[in-house]
Amino acid sequence: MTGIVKQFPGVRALDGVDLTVRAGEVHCLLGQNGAGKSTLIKVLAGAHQPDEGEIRWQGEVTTLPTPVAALRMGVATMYQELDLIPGLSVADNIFLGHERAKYGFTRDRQARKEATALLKRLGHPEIPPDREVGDLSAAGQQLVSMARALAHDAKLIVMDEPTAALAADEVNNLFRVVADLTAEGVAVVYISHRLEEIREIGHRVTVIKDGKTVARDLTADTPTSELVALMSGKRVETVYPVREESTVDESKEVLKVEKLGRDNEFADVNFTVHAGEILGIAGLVGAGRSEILETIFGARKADQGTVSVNGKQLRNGDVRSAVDAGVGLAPEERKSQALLMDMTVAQNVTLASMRSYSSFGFTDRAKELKDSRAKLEDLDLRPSDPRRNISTLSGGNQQKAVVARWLVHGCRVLLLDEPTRGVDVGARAELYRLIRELAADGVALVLVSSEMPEVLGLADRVLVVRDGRVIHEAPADELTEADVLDMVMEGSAA
Amino acid sequence: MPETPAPRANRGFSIDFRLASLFGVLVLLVIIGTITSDNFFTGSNLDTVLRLAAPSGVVAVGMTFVIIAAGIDLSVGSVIGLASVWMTTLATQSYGLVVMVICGLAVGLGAGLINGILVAYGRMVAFIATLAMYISAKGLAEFLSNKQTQVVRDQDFLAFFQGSFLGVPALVWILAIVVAAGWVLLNRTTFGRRTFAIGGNPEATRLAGINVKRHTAMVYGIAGLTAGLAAVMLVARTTAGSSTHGQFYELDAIAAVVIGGTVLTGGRGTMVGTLIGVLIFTVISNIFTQNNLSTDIQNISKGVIIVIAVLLQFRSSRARSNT
Amino acid sequence: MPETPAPRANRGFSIDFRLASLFGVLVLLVIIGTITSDNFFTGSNLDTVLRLAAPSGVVAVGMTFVIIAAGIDLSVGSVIGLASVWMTTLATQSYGLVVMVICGLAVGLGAGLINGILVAYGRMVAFIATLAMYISAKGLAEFLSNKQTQVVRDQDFLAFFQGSFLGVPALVWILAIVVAAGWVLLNRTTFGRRTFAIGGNPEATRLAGINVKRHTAMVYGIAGLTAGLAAVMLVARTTAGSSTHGQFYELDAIAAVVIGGTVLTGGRGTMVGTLIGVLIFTVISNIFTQNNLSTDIQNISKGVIIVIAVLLQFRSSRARSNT
Amino acid sequence: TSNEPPASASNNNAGANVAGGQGENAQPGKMVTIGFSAPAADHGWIAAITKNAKAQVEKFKADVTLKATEGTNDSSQQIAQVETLINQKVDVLVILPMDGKQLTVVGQRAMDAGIPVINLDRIFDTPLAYRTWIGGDNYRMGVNAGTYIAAEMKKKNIANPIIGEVAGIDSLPLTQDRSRGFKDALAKAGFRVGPRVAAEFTVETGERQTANLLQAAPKLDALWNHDDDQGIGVMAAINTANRKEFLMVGGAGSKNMIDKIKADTDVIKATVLYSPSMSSSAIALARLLGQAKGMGDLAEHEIPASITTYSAVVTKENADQYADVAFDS
Ligand SMILES: Nc1ncnc2c1ncn2[C@@H]1O[C@H](COP(=O)(O)OP(=O)(O)OP(=O)(O)O)[C@@H](O)[C@H]1O
Ligand SMILES: Nc1ncnc2c1ncn2[C@@H]1O[C@H](COP(=O)(O)OP(=O)(O)OP(=O)(O)O)[C@@H](O)[C@H]1O
Ligand SMILES: [Mg+2]
Ligand SMILES: [Mg+2]
Repeated sequence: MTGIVKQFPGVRALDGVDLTVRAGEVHCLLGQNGAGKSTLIKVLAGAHQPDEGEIRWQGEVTTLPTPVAALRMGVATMYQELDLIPGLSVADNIFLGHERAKYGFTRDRQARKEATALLKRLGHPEIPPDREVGDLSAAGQQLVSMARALAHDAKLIVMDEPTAALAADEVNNLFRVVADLTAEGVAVVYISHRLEEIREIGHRVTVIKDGKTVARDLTADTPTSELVALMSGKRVETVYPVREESTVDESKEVLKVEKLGRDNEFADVNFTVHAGEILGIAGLVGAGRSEILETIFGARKADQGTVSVNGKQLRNGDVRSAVDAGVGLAPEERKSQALLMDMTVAQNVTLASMRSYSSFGFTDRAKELKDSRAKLEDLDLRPSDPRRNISTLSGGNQQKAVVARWLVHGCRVLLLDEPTRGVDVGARAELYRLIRELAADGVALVLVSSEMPEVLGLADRVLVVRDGRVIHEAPADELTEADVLDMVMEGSAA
Repeated sequence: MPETPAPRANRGFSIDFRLASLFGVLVLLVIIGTITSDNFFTGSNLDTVLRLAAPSGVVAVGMTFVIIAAGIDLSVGSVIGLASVWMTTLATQSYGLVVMVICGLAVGLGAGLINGILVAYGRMVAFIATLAMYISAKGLAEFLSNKQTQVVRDQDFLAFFQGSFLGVPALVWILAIVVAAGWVLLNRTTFGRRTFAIGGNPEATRLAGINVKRHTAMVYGIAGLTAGLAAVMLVARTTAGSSTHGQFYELDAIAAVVIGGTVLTGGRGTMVGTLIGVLIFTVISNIFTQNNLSTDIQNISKGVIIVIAVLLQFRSSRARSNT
Repeated sequence: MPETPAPRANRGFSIDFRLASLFGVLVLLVIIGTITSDNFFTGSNLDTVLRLAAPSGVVAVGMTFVIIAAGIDLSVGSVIGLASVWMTTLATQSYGLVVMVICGLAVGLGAGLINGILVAYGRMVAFIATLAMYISAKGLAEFLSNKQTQVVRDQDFLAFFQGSFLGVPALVWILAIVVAAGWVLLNRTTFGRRTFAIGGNPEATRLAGINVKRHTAMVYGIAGLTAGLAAVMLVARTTAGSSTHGQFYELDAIAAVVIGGTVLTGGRGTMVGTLIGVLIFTVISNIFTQNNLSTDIQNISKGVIIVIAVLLQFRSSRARSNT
Repeated sequence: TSNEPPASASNNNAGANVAGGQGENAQPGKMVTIGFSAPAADHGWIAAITKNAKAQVEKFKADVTLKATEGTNDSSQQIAQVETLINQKVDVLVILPMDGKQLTVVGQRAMDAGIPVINLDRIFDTPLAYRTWIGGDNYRMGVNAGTYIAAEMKKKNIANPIIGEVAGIDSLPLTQDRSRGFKDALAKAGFRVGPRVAAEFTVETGERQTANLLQAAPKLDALWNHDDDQGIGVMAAINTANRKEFLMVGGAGSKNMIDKIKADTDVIKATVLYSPSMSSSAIALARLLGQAKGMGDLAEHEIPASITTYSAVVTKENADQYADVAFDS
């Protein structure tokens, strides 16, 4: 691909990008949030039509007017936004568009068999092929997406942040499959914000910034600092946070969770969080961490136990009571659980605190704009114009806006569920700094993340969760990544 | 909630449970009918109920496809009127049975495809595009018929469609065949699978290499075709074509489909539920008449029954998504 | 690219562009009316158009809220009938003007709240819940009125609502006030913001600590209230209450709202667009009347005009999402 | 008024019957613009009303022009249409209101503006709102149907007959009046109305409701159907159910039904007229009003204030006599 330009109204998403991929290699595409990676691969998949530029396939110039054209040519794509149909079964999703059928009649048994084979190849023979995809966890869905790409017998597979929703062991499975594919001569375009993954499987790296290629044909062992500098134009020393002085105020117990449980999800969860403390919750995908957070927040009704904030018990299953008590939640699924895509950034930011922006029911729009602009500048959200539509922001910036919502509200407890999912290195570092600052301001934080170094580097204390039970609790500096991994996998609590 | 732990078995159970409770409502109505009126549970009354249900049922089958594909078709009622008028003009009738039927089906299909093209290629909101078709088709039907009822002179036509095979009226056979064909098309073919996919997530379906626009146009074509067939059936039942045929069929069909468990936002639905939904509405009307209730009382109770039926039905699925 | 241009301005521009082109359609219609008929652009005819638009316009304001909150209300038409009947019973009329108006508004509000409660707390699909209300309210209206037209004897009532202030008919004042109030409520208050939020993403709104259920119930209450007010206006206009009042007002209102640019899936919409939508439909009818067109031709052309208006309007926004 | 059957019935408005105009009145006079407003012609009878009016204007084209607004079942819309006609300053208005009570106010407004109003059929609330009313008598239509049926039952010596009724749109006052007349007439004979359903003046609802009614009543002695338009559906349902044991009476008097009555092969034995020819008469009256003429045969100088057409009972015996007023449903 050479000189690709793609314009959206008001945005020049691609501004002359070049990308060359050779057979049998894993080509990594790096760039900040909003650099244009997803747009580029959508052009490659026939989903977007480029305004300028040329695509060559095996030496010949081609055009890709539709997704079918790309699929026929041999390009299969795993999109970043999950591109599955929640109401259809796993097998139906895998073979959508090239159904196993005879004379138009579907051959479901054959489809199920082949689906099982594909899932087995991905190390997940236990996922039933006739289960509805909407019932699977995000990780399960990611696997289906992957199986679908494999089902196409493609010569080039594009993976847009495939590991964003995966835990460590799943990532290893994926890498094994990628290695198999490249060994067969299939080329892979790989997009991820986790640089260590690129080191592990990447062969060559292309870096794009602001819709332009800024570096190509780098080797996978290019030093992190150099990559980050290329991506962001500035230096970031380390990707993950390093431990800092604790800001815990032991005297102030802010959040207290007692004997909390929900049937079939988790049971007997007890912990307290002090002012200025960051409590990390580690565990595998599916361990029930999101459920715990959502139950504390009142978004789910607890079957047992209580939650209190500053000694006052929250009403069970009532988000309002939690919000009033100063609890905020940045949920796991930004798009479906937190963002109002049709609204401006300011409107998203003030959603939870409309009462303080209204007099007699009328919104004070000037104050709304002023306050959200101030917060956005605090958080270094870019672009910081609060009147922009939030759908035009990159993922990392959207995440900041969600955090800003609770800061504007003045929350004392902030629950963060996978706050850095899909967020680029530069923005991550800023989020880490932000989380620290919040703690320093006396906010009690609970942090759920699938990335161990993140939990260990940020949290003061860590809970390890497995199968809905807390199996271990310890100060973060007494734990190593290996310990925690052992615990979550084997359940051999120390 | 993003990741509710509801294993497939459980969800399958919940769909079956809904269908079963819907079926329960139908059985309950039949029991009420039998108790309140001696003439309810007789062969000829059941014949009548089924014959009345037949055209609505056929329309509801087409509507099921449209709604599963996350669309809506408000035009079916007046397309029925248009097709019935077109197929019974003196000119058409002069060619006899076969041409009449083909004409009815073709008019329905044509109107449906126009809807589909406006929605899929013209990117019009389905509600508005089919509302426009509703108004225009009604006008055209009145224009063609000169606002008169056109009586069918072709005796073959009447003999064929008013007759019975094996003791079952022709109209009921047609209903049975259409529902069966609709079920197979929806659940056992690539076409049906893609219809679900489009309703569930059109963008993802497009990215999977499916021609979403063409498929959408075809789905509306199917709805139009069933409207055309319903017109043929109504002409047979009433021995006449008229621009007033099919009034309110769109609302009845949509209500039956939705009561039957198909979701208006698309991506999910069952053909069996639609059939039960249609039968429930027909049986309710029949019971009212059997008991000589006045229209006002009929209407009040009908609304209340719908609410109760739906609330009963959702009781099960509610527990599931309870937060 | 991330920093540079401002898509917000762009989006604003595109909404404005749609409104402008919609307004263009209205102006075009007015020009056509003026050319084809000498009596079109006269004060008394414009009065007639506006007075006719007034009740539909009021209903459409309530419908705008419901649709922005991703709901639908099919019941408004028959709620109008019910409210008109209730407020004109002899018993109610004996208490005079104020009680009559309060009664009409209260019936509308009550019916709307029942809709809202069924949808929000009973978790019924809005389409079905309001369809049930549609049927029941119609039955109740017929029952209360004994299917008779109830003439208004209260002269104060007629004098007030048929009168004019500053040369503008009372009904037009009411329309203007309701549209203005609706605009403020939608765009300048917390209530409006929350309505948009619920329509855009109910789950996210719930997780922001907003009582989505109560708010939804209130939105349907507003729609019911506007239906009640429209009933008062229709009673003033026709000097009578009747169960046939308000027929098809739900379809007209939905069509006007959607033509006006409010999205049926919720989260997006404008009050000004709704007003223009209502005016477009009223002006079309008036032009037809002025030119003595027969109903069949009227209907055929109305459908075609809707299609053209929508296609014109979307031409701009299409380029935007074109991929 | 008199009807002038064959000659005018053969013009391009086949089936429409027009009034003659006699003596001096037949001569063209001063130009008159007549405004005409009726409900939506979604039904044979009302379509015939509009058609007859147009046919009548055709007959008087030398001195009459018509501004016909056709079309709506929404009273407030019809009010607006009449207002439009008033604004257009027509000479005379002919109004068939969707609902007389609701259109009264605008009728009165027209009269106040100096435009004489011919109120066609559904009557306004006050005589102040019209110059002349001409219309049928729904109550008497029911009475005549009931009386005919009662007589037939007596003739057949049926002591406790089961008498069914297929009404039209139940929420319209005219349906109420018809049903009331029917009930009263039967009561006078000591009978009562048995199973009753209401259709919606359409063929399809006629068929549907009758099919249900026939199941609810395994045996019937008589059946009155309010409206011959829906009658096609009613007959279809009866034939499908293969029922012959009762006699049926229709309403309004469509050509179709009168032919069937004459042929005497179906259950229908009679129909009570409610003829749309009244609209031809209304146009004729409007013209005379506009030209300030009286009615030729009457001694009055003025057009009378009220004319009620008669709901004759058409049977096999007198069917030929009424063939010309029959309308195409
Ligand atoms: N359909 C669209 N309409 C308008 N703008 C768009 C559209 N899709 C993408 N953009 C804009 O194009 C730019 C590039 O987006 P893209 O999704 O390609 O970034 P990315 O590199 O994949 O970021 P991330 O790492 O967050 O996934 C962004 O500014 C984005 O807002
Ligand atoms: N790989 C999988 N395959 C099938 N089902 C799964 C899988 N992972 C999780 N689930 C189901 O999802 C449920 C909830 O898991 P969920 O992902 O919410 O937990 P979590 O600990 O919050 O994970 P995350 O790390 O994504 O936040 C589990 O109880 C399990 O039934
Ligand atoms: Mg991306
Ligand atoms: Mg989770």
